[in-house]
Amino acid sequence: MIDSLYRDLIIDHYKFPRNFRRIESATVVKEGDNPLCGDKITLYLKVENGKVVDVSFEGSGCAISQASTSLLTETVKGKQVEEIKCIVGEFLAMLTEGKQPSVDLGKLLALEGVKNYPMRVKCATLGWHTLEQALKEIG
Amino acid sequence: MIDSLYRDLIIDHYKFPRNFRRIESATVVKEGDNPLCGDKITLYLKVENGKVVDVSFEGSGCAISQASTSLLTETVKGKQVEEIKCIVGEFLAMLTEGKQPSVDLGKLLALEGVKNYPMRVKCATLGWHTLEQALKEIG
Amino acid sequence: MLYDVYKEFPLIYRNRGSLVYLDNAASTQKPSIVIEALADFYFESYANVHRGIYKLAEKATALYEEAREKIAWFIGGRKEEVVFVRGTTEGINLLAYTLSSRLSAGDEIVISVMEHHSNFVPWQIVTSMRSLNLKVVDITEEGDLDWKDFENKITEKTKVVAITHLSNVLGTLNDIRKVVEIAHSVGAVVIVDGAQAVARLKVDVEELGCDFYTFSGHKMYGPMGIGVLWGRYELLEELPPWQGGGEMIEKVTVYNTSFRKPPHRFEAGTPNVAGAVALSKAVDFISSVGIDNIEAQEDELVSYILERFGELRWVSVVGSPKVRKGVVSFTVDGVHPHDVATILGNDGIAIRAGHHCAQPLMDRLSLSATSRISLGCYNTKDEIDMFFKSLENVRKVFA
Amino acid sequence: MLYDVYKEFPLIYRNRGSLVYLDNAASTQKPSIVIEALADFYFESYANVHRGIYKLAEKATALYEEAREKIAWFIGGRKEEVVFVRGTTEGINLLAYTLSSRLSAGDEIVISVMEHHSNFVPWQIVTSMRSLNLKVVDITEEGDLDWKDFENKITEKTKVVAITHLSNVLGTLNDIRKVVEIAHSVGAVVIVDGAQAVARLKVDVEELGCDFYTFSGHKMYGPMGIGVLWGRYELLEELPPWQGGGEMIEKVTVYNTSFRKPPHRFEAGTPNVAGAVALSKAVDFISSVGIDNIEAQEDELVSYILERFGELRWVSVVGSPKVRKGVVSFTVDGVHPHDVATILGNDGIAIRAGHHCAQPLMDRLSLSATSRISLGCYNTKDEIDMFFKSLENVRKVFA
Ligand SMILES: Cc1ncc(COP(=O)(O)O)c(C=O)c1O
Ligand SMILES: Cc1ncc(COP(=O)(O)O)c(C=O)c1O
Repeated sequence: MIDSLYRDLIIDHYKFPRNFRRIESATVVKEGDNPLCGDKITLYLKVENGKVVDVSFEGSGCAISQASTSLLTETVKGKQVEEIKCIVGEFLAMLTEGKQPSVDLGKLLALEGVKNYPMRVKCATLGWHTLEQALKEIG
Repeated sequence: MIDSLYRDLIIDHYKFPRNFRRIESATVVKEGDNPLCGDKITLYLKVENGKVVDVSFEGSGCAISQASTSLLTETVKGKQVEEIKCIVGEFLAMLTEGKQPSVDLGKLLALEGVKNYPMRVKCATLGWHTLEQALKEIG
Repeated sequence: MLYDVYKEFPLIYRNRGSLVYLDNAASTQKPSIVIEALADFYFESYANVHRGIYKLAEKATALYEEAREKIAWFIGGRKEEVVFVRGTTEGINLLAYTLSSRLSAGDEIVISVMEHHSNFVPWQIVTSMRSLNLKVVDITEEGDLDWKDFENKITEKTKVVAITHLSNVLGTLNDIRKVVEIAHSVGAVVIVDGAQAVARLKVDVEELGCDFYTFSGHKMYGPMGIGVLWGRYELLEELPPWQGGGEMIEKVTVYNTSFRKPPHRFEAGTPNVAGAVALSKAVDFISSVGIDNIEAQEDELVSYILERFGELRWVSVVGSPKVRKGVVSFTVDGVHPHDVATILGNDGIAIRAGHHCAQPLMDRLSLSATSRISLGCYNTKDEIDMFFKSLENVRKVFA
Repeated sequence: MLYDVYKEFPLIYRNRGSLVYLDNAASTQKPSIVIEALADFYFESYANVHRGIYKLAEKATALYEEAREKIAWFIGGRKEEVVFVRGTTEGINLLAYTLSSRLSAGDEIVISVMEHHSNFVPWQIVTSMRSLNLKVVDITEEGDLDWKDFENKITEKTKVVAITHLSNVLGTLNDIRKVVEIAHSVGAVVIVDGAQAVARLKVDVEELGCDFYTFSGHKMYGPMGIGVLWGRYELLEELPPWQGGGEMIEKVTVYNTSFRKPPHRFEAGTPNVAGAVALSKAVDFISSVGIDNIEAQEDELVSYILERFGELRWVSVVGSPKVRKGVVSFTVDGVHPHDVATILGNDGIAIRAGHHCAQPLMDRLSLSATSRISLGCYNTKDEIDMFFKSLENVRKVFA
């Protein structure tokens, strides 16, 4: 069962986080944290004409929070803001309400196992809630 | 069993309290109350040459507290302070520690049944604790 | 009539015939499902809540939060508006300390003379600490709130009105909607002491319109050591914390702390999870019997009690409020209430005698004490008859 | 070794093999006699206490006061010095509010950086309310109190010193007699947070010489919702009341109230009688096993744990205090403590991970979190072996 949580892909993204850097010319920079467990991230988004042309993050915390955010950056890069909003909604619904996603979440499905660990759901959603806030800011 | 508490003598002393009056020329006047249950008494003692020559009380409250104080006045009148102290000790020990009295408490034995009603012991001892305080004051 | 409810209460059932329990305003007995829920929690699911990353802790946390939800449902509030406290007393103290910290000298707090000490003393403490004015609304001769006096006492300076829903001495059911209307007209918040109401009639905080509502588990067939403070979320959010400790913080540094949102802000330290879980079973119990059925039965018994008392010239019933629920105080001519209770107690009839933690009311009524019958859902007409039979003994002893 | 004690704990016994409970610093499991005492109280003796004039109320009152006596005996205090509270957190809050009300701006409160939030946040709240100074004593690299810093921080203005007996993160046992000696030399009162100590070693308040000692029932094999504040009678007598309500008053008039003597002055409202009675059974349990035996067994297991950790290069134990009791925090290289706890939890090993309500200590240690093993009397060497076996899984997952 533990393997359904710590899939190889998660461990890989934890050890080798993708897009782990600052973007100096970011359109929006957003911080997120789970004060109760200490996970922290900073998300950088560069948006042009309604499209996320670059995205990155920095942060520290558990494998789930960091890998989830790393996967997030891979997922959203190059996508339209509207499409991203949809993915965020589907992803959060999958983890917090146990809903079957209606779009193909691809690699993100590797995080589905988190829903069986209620105390860890917040770790997996941290980056995504931060992204939600960031997208709100750019309107 | 209830008859062992409300003996005829108790009811009689409640309805017709003895020495229920003020003593204007009292040597010592002492008030006592059980704030938790509202029983109140004022004890008047007139002492001459180490002897209680007159004693009386005023007050209000339950049958036990009033009858016990009424009996008290009957008991101590005309007695030496030292002898009274001994009676007070024996009486309180009988009710609070369940001790057999080593002197003859006479009518006061009518109050022995109170010891089976722990919530009422304070009623029966109110007058006696007040007397104790009063005797301390005259030294 | 709820003839068989008593069977669900082991202590009542087993002692049937030798015990008539009529001291429900002090505390109610517990149905099996409450006692068993308590034991089961310790047997099956025990762990501390919050932040434990293992199955038992997850289970305990889920049970605790489900209990909160159940209680919110029971009183018509929202889950995040339900703060677990020890009981009514703690609920009122929490409000007295936190609300008063926002007030200025000269501001007024209005209570009524029929309040229980728990809705008197905390206000006395904080008003004297902060130079606030405590104003006490009178009652009518019948034992209802004196509305004229109430309107007079409410001014632009009134910031808090704290009133009992149901008097534990007079049985008076206060019209909370009217209280709210008057208090809100000057912008005061309304706190309702629901200790006696919540197990006797349907309580819906939205319908009442009050701002805070607090009650004790042990008076509603639940366990001791747990109670509820409900508050409107916007108001709870504005209140500072009271007790500090674990669970209520967001981030602590050596000299500074940020606090969590309600309800957690007000639940410092390890909560009484077992108590909360068992309390939610008490809610299940009440719901399964039907609070309206309980109310109807208690109403019927109250009428019967008043009728029987009416036949006895040597007994006076205290107060005759417009709406009376579940509680009847009385005095016996020439016999002190403690003696009444002792003699009844000796016959296995458990009633309460004394000031009922309402000394200001006693003073107002010029009484030092009363005897009191208070009903629970398991009481029956037979038991009332046993009470009256024993009351004759009181008479005999003091004949 | 206390081989068979685990049989008295139904939850532990039934789950043997599939659950290794090593989160005892958060809360301990309960022996049958405690759970049964709780249920029995509700089944057999239930009533509210104080002033009920019938058999059940007399019985409940007697049980409550006997529980107080038993607890006084357990810690070497006097019955009238034992105040029942919800837990350690409430005990410290009560002291923070009442003691600080007697202090003047500029007076100092001294705590240590290893305190639990419950011994941090209340002092932050009251010091900021009353312009007092909060001073925080540092620890040494090993995790002991820094005595030099302690002596420096204590001045003539120090009025209160509040220190944990046993750290819930480092396992450090503090030398309370030494704390008392230094604090008393400037006339400060000493409060000891005994939450972690009281189930792990013999506590005798007279021997310690402290002025207040507080602890939680649920961490010493007792139920939730009940705890103890012990204080020297002369000091309790001087303190004003904190919460107001029933049971703590002597006489209430509309505008004025006189209060009862301790301990009742500090017990407003209906107390958790069932909790107190069951807690006294936890004392019976501890006494029958022998607190010295529990200490010896936990000491032995701690040594074994440290030895095993010593063999693992990828694990760091947090702190190496001079005297350690029952608690070992650690970190695994490259793996976050929450991930450690999740993987162990999946194997049925219940440990805690996080800041353990000690964020200032975490900051001091430059850690955001640790994993923590904490022992109870029922833990065995086999269980420790199971823990270490599961710890290898952590390594494998993150290989
Ligand atoms: C050292 C210490 N102090 C105080 C507390 C708080 O105890 P409670 O949550 O029972 O009030 C704890 C437990 O969490 C603790 O470990
Ligand atoms: C009307 C009323 N308010 C408050 C209380 C206090 O409740 P508790 O003692 O459970 O805090 C009581 C019960 O004694 C009561 O009857």
